[in-house]
This record gives sequence, structure tokens and C-alpha cells, in this order.
Amino acid sequence: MSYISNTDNERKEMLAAIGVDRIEDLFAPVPEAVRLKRLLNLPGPSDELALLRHCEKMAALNKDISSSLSFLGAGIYDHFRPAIIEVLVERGEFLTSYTPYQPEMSQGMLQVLYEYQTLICALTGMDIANASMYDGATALAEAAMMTTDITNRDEVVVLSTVHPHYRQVLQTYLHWAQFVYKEVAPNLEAISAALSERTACVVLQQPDFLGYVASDIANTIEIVHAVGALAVTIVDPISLGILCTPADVGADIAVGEGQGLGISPGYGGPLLGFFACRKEYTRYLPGRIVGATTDQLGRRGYTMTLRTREQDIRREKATSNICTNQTLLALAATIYLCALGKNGLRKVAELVIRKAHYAREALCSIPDITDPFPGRPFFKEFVIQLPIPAQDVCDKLLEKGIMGGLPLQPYYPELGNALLVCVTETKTREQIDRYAETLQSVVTEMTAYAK
Amino acid sequence: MSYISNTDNERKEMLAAIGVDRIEDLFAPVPEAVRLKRLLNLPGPSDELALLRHCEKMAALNKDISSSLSFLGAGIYDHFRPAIIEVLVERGEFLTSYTPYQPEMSQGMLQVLYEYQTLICALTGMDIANASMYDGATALAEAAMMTTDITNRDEVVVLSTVHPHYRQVLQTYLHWAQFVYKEVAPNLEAISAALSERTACVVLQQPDFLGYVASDIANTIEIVHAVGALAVTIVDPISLGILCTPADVGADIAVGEGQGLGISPGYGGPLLGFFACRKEYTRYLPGRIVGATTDQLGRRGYTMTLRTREQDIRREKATSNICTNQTLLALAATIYLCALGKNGLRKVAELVIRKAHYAREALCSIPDITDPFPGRPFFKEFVIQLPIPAQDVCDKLLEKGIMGGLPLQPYYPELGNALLVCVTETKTREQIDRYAETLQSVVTEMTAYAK
Amino acid sequence: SHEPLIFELSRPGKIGANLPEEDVPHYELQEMLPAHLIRDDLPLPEVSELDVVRHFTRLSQRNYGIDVGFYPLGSCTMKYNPKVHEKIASMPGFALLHPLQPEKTVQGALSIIWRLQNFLTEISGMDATTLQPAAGAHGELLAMMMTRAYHLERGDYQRNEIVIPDSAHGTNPASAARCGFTVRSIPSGSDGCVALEELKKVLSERTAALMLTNPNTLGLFETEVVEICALVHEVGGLVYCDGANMNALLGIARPGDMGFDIMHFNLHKTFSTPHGGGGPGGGAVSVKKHLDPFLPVPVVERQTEGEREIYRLNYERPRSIGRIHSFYGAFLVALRAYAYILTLGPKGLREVAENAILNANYVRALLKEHYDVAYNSPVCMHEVVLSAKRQKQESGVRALDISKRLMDYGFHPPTNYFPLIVPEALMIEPTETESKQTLDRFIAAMIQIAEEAKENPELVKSAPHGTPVSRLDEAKAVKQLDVRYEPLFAKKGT
Amino acid sequence: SHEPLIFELSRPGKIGANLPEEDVPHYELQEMLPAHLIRDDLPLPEVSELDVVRHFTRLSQRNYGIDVGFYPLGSCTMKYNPKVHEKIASMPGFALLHPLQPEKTVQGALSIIWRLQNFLTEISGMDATTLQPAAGAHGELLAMMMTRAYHLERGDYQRNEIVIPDSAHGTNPASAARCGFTVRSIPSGSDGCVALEELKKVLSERTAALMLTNPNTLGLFETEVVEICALVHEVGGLVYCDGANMNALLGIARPGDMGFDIMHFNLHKTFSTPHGGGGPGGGAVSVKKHLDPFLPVPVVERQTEGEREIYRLNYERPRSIGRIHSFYGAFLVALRAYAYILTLGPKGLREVAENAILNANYVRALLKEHYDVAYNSPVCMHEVVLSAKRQKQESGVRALDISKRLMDYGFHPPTNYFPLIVPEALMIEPTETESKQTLDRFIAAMIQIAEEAKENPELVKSAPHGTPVSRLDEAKAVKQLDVRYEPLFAKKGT
Repeated sequence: MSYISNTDNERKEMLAAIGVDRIEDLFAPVPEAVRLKRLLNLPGPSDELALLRHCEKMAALNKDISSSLSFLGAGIYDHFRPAIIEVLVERGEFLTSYTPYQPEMSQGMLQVLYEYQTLICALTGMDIANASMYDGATALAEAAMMTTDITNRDEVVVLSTVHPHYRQVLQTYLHWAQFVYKEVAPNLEAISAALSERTACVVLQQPDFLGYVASDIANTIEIVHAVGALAVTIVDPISLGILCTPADVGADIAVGEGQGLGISPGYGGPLLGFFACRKEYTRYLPGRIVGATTDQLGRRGYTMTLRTREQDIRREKATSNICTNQTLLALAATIYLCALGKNGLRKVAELVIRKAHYAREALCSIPDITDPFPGRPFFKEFVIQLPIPAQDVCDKLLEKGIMGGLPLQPYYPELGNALLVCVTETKTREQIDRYAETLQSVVTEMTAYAK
Repeated sequence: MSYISNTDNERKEMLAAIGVDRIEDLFAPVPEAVRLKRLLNLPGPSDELALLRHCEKMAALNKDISSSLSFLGAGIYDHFRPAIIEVLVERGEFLTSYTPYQPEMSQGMLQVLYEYQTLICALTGMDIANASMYDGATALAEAAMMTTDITNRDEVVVLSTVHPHYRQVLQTYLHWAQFVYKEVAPNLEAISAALSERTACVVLQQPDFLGYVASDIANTIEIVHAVGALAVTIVDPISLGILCTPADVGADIAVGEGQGLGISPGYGGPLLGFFACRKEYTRYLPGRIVGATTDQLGRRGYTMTLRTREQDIRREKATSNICTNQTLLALAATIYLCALGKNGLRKVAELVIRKAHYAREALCSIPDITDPFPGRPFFKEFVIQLPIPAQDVCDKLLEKGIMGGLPLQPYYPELGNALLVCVTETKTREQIDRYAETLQSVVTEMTAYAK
Repeated sequence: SHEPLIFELSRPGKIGANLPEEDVPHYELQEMLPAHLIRDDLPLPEVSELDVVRHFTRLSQRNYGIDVGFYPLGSCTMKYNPKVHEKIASMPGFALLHPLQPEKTVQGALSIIWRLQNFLTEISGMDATTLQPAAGAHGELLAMMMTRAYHLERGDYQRNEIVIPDSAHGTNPASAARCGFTVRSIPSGSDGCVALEELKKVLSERTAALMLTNPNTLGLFETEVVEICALVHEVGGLVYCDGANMNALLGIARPGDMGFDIMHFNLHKTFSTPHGGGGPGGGAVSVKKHLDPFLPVPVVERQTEGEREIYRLNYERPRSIGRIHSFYGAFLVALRAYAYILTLGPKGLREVAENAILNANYVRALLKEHYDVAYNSPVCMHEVVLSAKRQKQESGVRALDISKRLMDYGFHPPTNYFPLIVPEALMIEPTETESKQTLDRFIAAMIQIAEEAKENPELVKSAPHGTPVSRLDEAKAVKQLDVRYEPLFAKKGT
Repeated sequence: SHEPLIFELSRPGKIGANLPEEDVPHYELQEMLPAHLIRDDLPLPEVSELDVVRHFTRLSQRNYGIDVGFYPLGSCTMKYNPKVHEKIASMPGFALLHPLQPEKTVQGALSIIWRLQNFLTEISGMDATTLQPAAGAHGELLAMMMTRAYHLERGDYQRNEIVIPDSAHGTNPASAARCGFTVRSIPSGSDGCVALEELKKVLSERTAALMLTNPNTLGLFETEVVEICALVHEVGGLVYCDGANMNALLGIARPGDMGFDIMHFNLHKTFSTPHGGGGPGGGAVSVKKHLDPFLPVPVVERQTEGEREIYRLNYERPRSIGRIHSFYGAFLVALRAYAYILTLGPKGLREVAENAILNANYVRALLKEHYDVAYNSPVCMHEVVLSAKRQKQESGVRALDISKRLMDYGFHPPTNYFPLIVPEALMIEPTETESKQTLDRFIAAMIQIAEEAKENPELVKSAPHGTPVSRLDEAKAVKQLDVRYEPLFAKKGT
């Protein structure tokens, strides 16, 4: 099935109307030398049922987080996704539309994006948000690039507690565009030492990659501003149900990953990068922005605006090269935030932090397991120190149907046998208890064996 | 969550507007003596995630026909259901609407039903179809009751090869309404002998419950007509992709189960009864009928019509008591029949009959298994005779992940160890071969053990 | 924008489905079937998958559902249908069960049926419940069969009359008649409820049962229900409760406690399964102990085997009235009702009734100056019946006109011209899931229309003005009956 | 009908989600977090689940997608998106995979990525493919990074220029600039294609790469593509293919065979994943062997361990340009593309290109008398660019007016004012999934509009007439910037 609807007869009629004999005549401009003289070497065709069966078979080769008990986080989270989201997002009028270049026929999605921008501003405390970016990491990279534009400086300072993948992506973007990437330890001295009149911005993550909340983030940002640099913070939107906003602590740009807002983990994509900043930087914003205006009869309507920043108008002088973005996921996040609303998001954030604290207590009360950062406040992720390599423990846990978290050895070898554990509102107390019991027995068994 | 959207404050405002203090004041007319003084003894409330987990757990206690290899048929069939059906049927405008009493706001569903009626006429060759019935069995019962009205006679003659459940439902309907139910063997002499001037109709099934096609059905119907009785036939809509229509063989009313037309088995419900007849019986039709007409500007539009047959208008003189019917499933069947169309339904029917014949050959070539009805033409179901009780064989097959079919002992003890096997287009040759191999090994093993 | 019939889009050779391949030997049809039984023509449309998707998407846009707006269709309980139920009902472990699978492979399904039966038994105050009926009217018919069986078994052969108030749903007399009974209609009292004197007049040893809707179709609770039941029982009849309006009673009062012997539920109404443009619904019938033996087969039962609970389908019920459905009723609808009850719990269910009543009374309070209230009780239950007789007298604007005009304000109209005993009836059931904001907008529209009826009656009489079609010629639809697309058949054989 | 903002529907105390219960000890927030980091105000709306369902259902009805009608938006390949792909992408075994799961638990996913990489390598005629880019422009940026890496590794430090024809998509120069390159634009020749003389003028030892779209944005195949690639290679540059228009080439010709070194795919365009109102898309970049080492990490590879095939994520790629996505690109989009390719197979893919070309030429043939064709080649590939300059001259009717007027006929307009080199451009890409019937209706509307432009230009200039809003004041949208709902924030702290 090629989803082509014309029949041979119709094709003949069309060729006649065009005035050629064969379809091949229509691609006469393709030189013989570059024509493919054979069929592509590909499988298929497949009928729908066979396709479904094949995909079910492939899916069955995976073990997903609904069939296992997962405490993996590190940027992708198993938050509760109300059933209404998928139903509404998959409505054909949304799903099969494209960039709303023609506002009169796209008022639905344009209004959604206006609502989305408002919600991102509400979460982050920022003045203006764009209509979405590819993911959290590229949103960060765009933010850093934007600060080089704003400040006309060429160095970006990044705290080592920022998500390792985000740092890598940032480094890639900066390096090949010939900017300078500088990584520093997350303390005021180290940061101060790295700052200079070349510093375009400093990048911080709150809560940081290990889940911890920096009490003194406002101070850090003050010293960043003192050298004329900007502060870019990466935030977890769910945490903003209870944590004060990036704007509250003085940040200039807030970015982050919106996957937790009602979007499937999807093996890491597609994701939803969100991007918001203070209004003085509006004309530097990458990506699409939707604005309200009026029509000829004075009726309120929505349209893409500030278009002269964009690549299709401004070409090499555009603020970014982004074109296709993540509108459908912005829609999902909008539905999520509206459904939960003020009370729901706060409730989820409170559930998360309480369950995470309950879990930390349960796990750290296991003999031989310690808390490497006692007293440090955290939101939904925290680190535990194991007596044996975390990867080995996780392998063992997996046999018992538990994905115990992320071994930190590859990212922070200095942390030894550390394991990053994530707990969200979807985990029940019983599941957390089961994890603790299983972990205890695994650790006991493995340390006994090690001895 | 009770899905109530008003807040306490709003409730207070509303009570004030009404002029009472408490909601309880509004049900003052409910005598104290019959008021429930306690909460209902029920579980819950449950949050959405917990509900989903509970339902997943309950679902996991079942073994479904996608996780097993099923050769069950007998009225409910595993036909291929294109993915578009569910997407379109679940659109909120269809899903959450109700009976189109107000045609101006219901043109979508009314047009769907007009198309559905047309498609049922196209399949059955009949002149008029209603907009749906509960299921095949009640559609049959309604048809039989309708013939008592038309003929003013009180006996219904039913062939014993009609689906046993359909016969039971028919008997229930007739018995309690004080009509006479007569069952006869499926041969001309027996039928002739049962006919009289009291016979309102004769009920036949084509293909019959055992899957076989009666070559002489037109002759049978002729002798039915000869005594002034009507012929009601039960047909499999998929078989009508290749079999001649009930109208072709002289039937007056055609009914059947539409589940095969793109509807999930759903543990037997909800189902889709379809109902069609010759136009001279139009005013006796049960159920809703949609007709085309014009609006005040002469535009074509659709509306429920012939409403004076219905219970809400005619009350005890109505042609039936049916009110809520199976519109959404009629929509599914409409989408199915349109998507497959002329070429697709024929292709499916051909696939079915070829695969069923392939399977019969494979199964009947197993030593000790015989064909009890050799040479009798069939469509997608057929009977095989086992050397040991069919139920025991099926139990054994189930252990190997195969639902082998329906043991006929409870329905037709005279058939001995007979098993009713159903093969549809969703079964691959490899699956049929696997069934045959497994059955052979099971039978070999069990007969060896029996000896 | 006009949407053509799918038949008009048809072009020879197209297909809209990607069907399985043929992987078995290609027998010719003639080898398998007698030639005279093979059809030559199959007049179905031929369209592409895109054609199908577009056609039905566009048709859906010409339809109105709860998901689009307020739908106060009285007696139909058009409340919000939770989306999570659709997700549950499409789980393969439910949707893909064959009804003839061995019982041990469907323990989850049988357990849900058994549990829902018990839930409904508790909610109704009865002793046993069946989920076999496919819809409410099917439940009524079942109740009539059981009524007959009950009397016949007692040797009470003369009981052939069913007493029904004139305010009843049409299904009541139709179901009674469908089971061969004679219907005795009784006029409602001046308060809209059953008048005991009228009832007494018709009760006799011929009375098989009284069918009573409570709250009745006027949205009024039958205050004398206990006395009514006693009167019927005194003459040896049964009392049947039409449970269409159970949304008003959840957790507040139970038909079983009022004296009813048998009742039906509309699962789709009270327990919020989608109404699907007219169905599928789901029925259930709950009965007192003395009617239990007559329940239709199969009955889902629980047995304890050692530590395990085993659910089974019991067919060994010699006094059963028999089978009434191809299999076991609308399982996937019952599943949604089950999920709904679990979600709400006992407190939530009572809140449903309370808020349904509150919403109806709110509408009633704010509209009673502008429209006549059908029966002037101080309060109503979950719905209110207004009458446009004032408007009709003053300006010839009828209930139908008001209904059509409501469409221009974006609302689905109430039920009109029912109950039959109310002239120019407008039967409004807001349901508990609608908010005060929505009700306020609806009330404002109704008041505006009442004004328009005075100031500009033509505007109302010519409504609706914004729908894809204006009022349809219903007479023509009957006279020039057009119930299928004839050109499809005209082409036959060509 | 107007739909309020969700914020306008908000009422204190409402909630639209049924959230998990608290089942752990109730620590106070202050016990867990420094008080100064706890926010006091969270200005989100408060609405019910029904409010949410209705609001977004109603908004969807104010939007137009392929499922609603013809959407010939040039350069965007708005073809039918098979519904079965949504079903596949929502299978828990795909949708619920965490990207940091151990490799042994995601073998199915990795195998699909690996297989799709190979499919695209074959389709492109290249040697290796990555699925890391989140969209087409992301792929372009990646290509620019790899271009820089390639030259730097060769010690070619002076190559800082990217040559781009003036007909190119805006993303091309933007991506080049984003990577720090200088853009050298070259004018198209009189035939709409790259003029070799113009190209030669700018090529030098500073040339890092030429970015070329083929077929180009005029819908024309660059007939001299082999010569073009050779010229660039001669001066040491790379040649990049913008694959946005690959729908025209599937199975007919391969960029790798034409001399391109690197190219990107838009999975959502060519392989029909839903465009979602602007995304998510999916990118892929295919390269020749000499660029393989520079592909971003991780790279999905297959190893054979004994009898088993093991898929893994390889990060040990020392010459890689690094990481460009949080994880591995848009897996669920790639999955749909994978399903699409399997469904169509090699023959089906070629038919896509053939029929896309046929459909575009059919539109072109029937409209060329009524509108100017931008560049007068005898045929076009998968899209045709018309110009309304005749209409503009004759009656002042512009491409924009014609686009808006098309809405009144129920069609989404073509892309307008692009490519920039065509005055009053109307860029029409019908795609292969549209039928002759639909094209005929569209052509008729276009001809009708051409008539209207002559007879009644005001009608066209004031279009659209049937949409929820008429033309919007874009200048006001910029001047009085209103990009969020301010009252929500005004209430803060109150």
C-alpha cells in the first residue's frame, strides 16, 4: 500500500491532460546517469496487520517502564499523564496540520500556542516564551548562543552539575561555531574565577543534575550579573509547582525539558524544549512566537509574530535556524498544565518531593548504603552511595524487574559507587518499599559474595 | 474525582439563587423513610493512575486472542480491523453525541446512518435497512416478532442449524410473548412438515452455525412462501463479499451480527445487529430509520424518519420497544465497509474461504481426525471429528497457547467429538500450520494415553 | 460546507484498506462454492484511505457532542464521559476477548461483571443483578418477561395488565406490549405524580405490574412511592422501577428500599458511558430475592476453590426466563461503568446526585419567571420540565422554535414535547458535570430567547440560522421515502 | 464561534485531573526545602476536566489539517499520515522506554533505529546515516558542524564560506551562519537552476561547502547536478543536499549517486509522519564514507555475538563532532518513518515519487493558462511554483489574496512569497496521496479565483469570508506585542 489514491485510469487521464505518454517523461530533467536503474534494496511492502505484528514483536524485545519498576530520571521522567491528553492531541485537525502560516485557518493551534507561552511564563516567571524548541539540551544551546549575540562576548561558563548530555550538546554547538565553552565546579569561588569580560553567560541547573536544590542560586547569579554576563537556568517544570521561579532568583533566560508535562518518555524523543526570557531580550529570541491581535472586524485573533527574527525571512541574519519545532508536544504540555492547573501542579510537586524523601529515607537506612550529600535539599532525585559498583547492583535489580536508577560512574567517576535515584508521584509507597527491600537483599547478597 | 466542576463557593451562590440553605433541602420530597442513612457500601474513590493499574491487573487475568492463537468463531470473529476505525469512531463529536433528535446539529451522524443503511442494503440486496439493533440474536427475535405482526400468525419455525444462542434468545422472546417456537431439522421434509397456516416465518442461517452453505436455500424459501409464511435469514456480512444475497435467494428479512465489520470481539458486547427487509414491510420495521430530505433552502439533509413506528411516539402500538441502539458500532461498520469497499470486502471474503479450506485440509489430513461433512461447501467455519472429546483436546491446546475452536458436544451431542473451527484472513499460513502440527501432536499423545 | 455521500466519492479501482496477503493455495471460488451461490455484483463504494479519513472527520465536524458543548437533553443524562474509560475499554485484555473462551482464560472479565453486579445491587437496594440487557429498553423487556414468569409460576394466569402512568417513557408501554401484556395507562395527578385514586381504579387481580419511573419524567420524586408499591403488592402485582433517572438518587435513596421488586439501570446514563450517537448503551436489571430465580442465563457467579476465587458462567438455572442476548450483554460498556463507580466511590456517587439536583434547580429557579414550569412543585430533582405554552399563546413561538434557536447560541436543545402530558414541553437535564458558568450562559440564552419570542418572534421561528442545514422537511422525508442512496443500486449489473 | 482563552474559564478551586493520592508521610515543605526557595504564587488556570476536553476539542475545530482537506503547502509535503502509525507509536514497548535504560532492555528500539539508518542510507545512496537530528534544520546544522570538522581535520582552516543559491530555504543560510560560516549567495539562472558561471565565480579555497536543494524550491531538478558537485569538489569543498524535496526522488535517483557528500532527510515530510501543527519533525543525516567518522554520538551499531545480534549505542567515536540532542533524536517519529517504509516497500516508494510528480504536473498543466508559471521549464518535479504577477498587474490581486480566497473554497493555501526570487509566488505541492478528484476541485477553484480577480477583485482582496477570523492585523501584532495573557499575571499576589 502506497497510500496513492489514483487509479491507472486516472493516471492515464492526467498524463493526457499534461500531454505526455508516461510518467517517466515527467522526470526527463533527471539525467540518465544518476537515475537508479534498479529497485531500492529495502524490505516490504507490508500489509497493515503484518506491520502491526512485526512492530509488536519489536516492542516485545524491549522492556518498558510500565512493565518494570523504574527509578530512572536524569532528564526524562515518569510523571502521570492524564488520559485526556492523548485523545485531544491526536485529533486530526491538530495532528495533521502544519506551521500556522495562514492564521485564518489555524486559529485553534495559534490559540493553543498563545496559551502555552502564557503557561511557560507563569511557570518560569519570565516575560516572554517562544512556541517550543527541539528539547532541553538544544534549548540550552540556543540560549547560550543567544547570549553571545546579546553581549557580543564569546565565552560560556557552565557548572559541572548541569546535565552531562546538556553540557555535551552545548559544547558541540559552541565549539563548531567557534565560541568558548568553560566548565566549572559549582561553587562561588570557581565560578568567580571563571568569569571575565568575555563571559556571555553562566549556565546553571536548578534542581541540578543530581537532584539537589542550590540555596544560594540568587547569589551566584548576582556575581554573574556583576561582570555583565547573563544567567541561563535550566529548570524542571514540575519542580516549579513548589520552587520559586528562575525570574525570582534573577535569571535572564530559563530553559528546560517539558517532557514531564504529559509527554511519553518515547526512548528520549520527540521531546519539548521550552524557552523563556526577560522582555528586554525579545528580539534575540529563537523560534516561533505567537501574538494576539485583531482582525478587520476587530475580533481577537492570533498569529505568528516578530517574524523578522526567523530564518525564512531573515536567512543568515536570523536569531536561529530552527523551523519545524515541537508544537504538538507544546499542545500536550498545555493540556497537561490546564488540566492540573494551580492546585494540581502544586499537588504533584508536593507528592513528588514527599515520595522522594520517603524513598531516600528508606534506601539510606539500608545497611552499607549511605547518603553522600546529607542535608542537601533535593526535589525528586537524589544520590545514594553503594558499597559495590552501582552498575552491578542495577544489573542484579533488573533481573528482579527493577530499574534502580542511573549509575553515576560514567559521568562523575569521583563519586565512586553512586547511584542517581528518581522518584515521582507515579510510584506508590508499596513500590518504594519493594525497591528498598530488593535493594537491601541485592546489596547484602553481593557484598557477602564480594567478601 | 466525581467529575463535578462546581466549587463549594459556586454551590453556595447557586443555593442562594434558588433560595434554600442546603442541597438536602432540594430533595425534601424524598420521604425520610426511604432515604439512605449511610454511604453506599462500595469501593473507591480511585485516582486515574490507580484505576488504570487496577484495570491492567484485571486485564492481565484474561488471556486474549492477540496473545493466543484463536480459532474460535461461532458468531464472533477475529477479522482484521483497520486502524482508522478506532481513531474516527472515538472522535468526541461522534462518541459523546446521542440520538439525533435534533437533525440540524446531528447531520454528521445522520449522514453516517444513511450511508450505513445503504451499505446494509448493498450487502444484503434488501430494499430497506434500519439504523441498527442490539445484536444478531435480538435482531432475529425482532424479525420473528415482526413476521407475526405482518402475517397475523403465531408460530415461528427455526432450523436447528441456526446459532444455538440465537435460537435460545428467539425462544425467550417468543415464549414470554406467548408465541410458538418450533425447531426443525434442516431438511425439506422436516421443514415442510412443520409448516402450516399458523407459520409466521421460517428462520434459516446461511452459512449455518456449523459454517456450511446450503445450496438449496432458495428451494426451501419457496416452500416457505408457498404457505404464506415469510423467510428470515441470518447472514454473515463478510461472507456476502462472495455469497449471493438473501434477496437473491428469496428471503424477506435479513438479519445478522455486524461485529465482523471492524468491531472488537469485546467479550461478546457491545455488538451490532443489522436488520434489512423488502420494502413492502417498511412500516413494520423495528428501530430507527434515517431518511434524506431537504431543508428550507432546498439543501439536502438527513433526519430520522418513519418515526410513528417508534415507541416514543406510538408507545404500546410501536413496532418495537427498542430505543438506544448501536449507532457508534454502525459507524464503525460503515467506516469498515467504505475502507474495504467493493474490492476489499471481496478480497477479505476470498482470503477467508481460501484459508479456511487450506486449514480444513491441513487438519483433516491428521491421522484419526476426519471430516464429518465431506463435500459440503463452507465459508470460514467447518467441523472436524476428533477421536477423543473435543473439550479435552482444547484444554491441551490451550496449554500450548492455542484456542482450537468450539467443542460442539454441549450444542449437538449427536455430533460426538466434533470441534467447530473458524479461520479468518487474520490467520497466516504459518499459524494454520502450527495449529495443525500442535493438534496432531496433542491428538497423538492423548490417543496413545487413552489406549 | 456540504459533505458528499461516500458513494459520490467512489471511483472504480480504489481501496482504502491495506489487507493481508494471500499466503495459501489459490483455490478458485468455483472449486469451493456452488456457482449459483456466488454473487456477481457487490455495490460498495471504492475510495482511498485518505478519502475515508477525511469524509468521517468532516462528518464528525457536522455533529455535536458533550465534548463540544452543553447538551441538556432531558432524560438522557448527557454528562461528561471520562476519556480514561476509552483507554481501559481498548486494552487488549478486554477488547480482544472472545465470548466463548474457556472460563479460566477470562477470570478478569468475569470478576468485573460479578463485581459490577454487586455494585448495582447495593446501589439499587435489591438482592441480585444481571448485566445481560443491551440497553434500558431491553432491561424493561426482560423485566416484563420475568414478571410473566413469576406470575405464571404462581399459577396466576390471568395477570395480563401492566399499569403505566401517562408521564412514562414510551419504552414502558412498548416493552409491556412487546411481551404480550395489555397496557393500562393512568393519568398523573395535578402535582405531576401518580394519583393514588387513579391507581386504585385500575389495580385488580389482572394487574401483573406497575411500571413507575422515579423520579418521574417531570423530574419529580414520587413522594408516595411507598404507598404506591404497597397498593400494587396488595393486589398481587409487582412494581417495576424505570431507572432512567437514577442519576438523581445515587446514594440518596434506593428503589429497593422504596418497595420496588425490580428495576433497570441505564449504564450509559447513570454511569457515564458514551452515548455514541444513539448507542451502544448498557442495561442492567436488579431484582429482589423472589425474582432472582428468573434472571436470564448465564448468571455470573463466584465460587471459592481452596484459596482461590473462581468465577463462572452458570447456565443451570431451571427457572430462568432464558437467554436474551447473543452472549453476556455489553461487556465493554459495563467495564466503563465499573471504572466510573470505582473512580467516584460512595461519596462521589452521592455528590453526583446532589449536584445533578442542584444544577437542575438552579436552572429552574432562574428560568421560572420566563417560562412556565410544568408542575409547580417547590423543587425538582435532576431535571426540570418547562413549558413554552406562554410563548405559544403570546407569539406563536413553540417549544420547537425555542429549541432550534438555542442552537444559534451554541447549545444542544433540551428534549422537547416530552413528557407528552406537558404542552410545549422543554425537558432540561443539566447533569452534575456542568458548571455554573455554563448554566449561566445557557440561562442567559433562554431568557434572551424568551425576549426574542416577544420582540422578534420570526427570528425564533426561523431558527436555526447557523447550522449546516436549516429545518428539514420531515413530511417530505416520510412521503418521499429516501433511506438509501439509490444510484448505487441503479448501477447494478452495468 | 469564539472560544475563550482557558484562563478566562478559570475559577478558583477547580481541577481537571484526578491525581494520585498521598500515601507517604506528610513532611511539610519547609522541612525539605529552604523557605526562600518555595514559591508562593502559581498563576495557572483552574478548570475542570470537562472544561479542558471541551476547550481543546473546540480549538481543534478551528484548525485545518490534512485530515480535513487538501493542504498543498509547497515544500512541506503535506501527504496523508497513516493512522496505524499512531497506534504503533503508542505501544507501551516503544512509548514508555526510558532513554537511559540498559541496552539489553531496548534491543527492539535500537534495532529499529539501526534498520532505519540502513534504509535511509540505501534511499540516499550514501554510506552511513544518523537519526540524531530533531528536524530538518537541525540536520542542516549538524551537516555544517561536520563540514567544519572535516576541513579542520584536514588542516583546511581557511574554509569559512558556504555557497547557497538564492532560491534556497531560509534554513540553509541560517544553519550555515549558526555554525559561524559566511554565506555566499548565488543568483539562480534564467531556468531557475544553478548557473554554473555564477557558481564558478564564488568557488575558491575558502569554500567549505555548497548547499543545494534538489529538486530545488522551484520544483525543478538541477539537471547539471553532477557538474555542480564536480566543480565544488575541484576546489576542495563539500556538497550538501537539502533533502526537503526527497519525495520527488524516492527510488528514482539518489543524491549519493549525484555526487553529494552529505544530505538531510525530513522524516516527517518524505516518510509521512504527522506535522503536528509545526512539529515534532524528525531529521536524519546521511553521509559518504569520508564523513562517517564525524557523525554525532551515540551511533547505533550492530554486533554479532555468537548467534545473536546485539545492538548498542557507541560513544567511542573520537572524531565525532559530539552530541547534538538530549538523547537519540525523535525516536517515535523515526518509528513511524520505519513503519512507512516497511508498508510501502521499494516499489511503493518509487510510486510515491512518480505520483507526486504526476500530480504536480497535472496542476501545472491545468493552471498554466491562468497563472504565470515561475520558470518555464517543460515539466516540474513534485511541486509547481506559480506567480500571481499577472493578477497583480491587472487588478492588484496579490498572491496573498488568492491564498486567502482559496480558504473560502475549503482549501488550505499554497506556500506564498517563497521562493523569494519569484514575485507573488504560489508554491503548490499536491503530494501523491491526493486524488485527481481533489486536484480537479482545487484547479477549478484556482481558475475561478483567477476569474474573480478580473471580474470582482474586491471579493478576492477581502477574502477570506468564511473563517472564524478575517485577515489579522500583523503590524499591530508586532507593535502592540501581546504574547501572553496579561491578566493572569496582574492577579499575582492578590
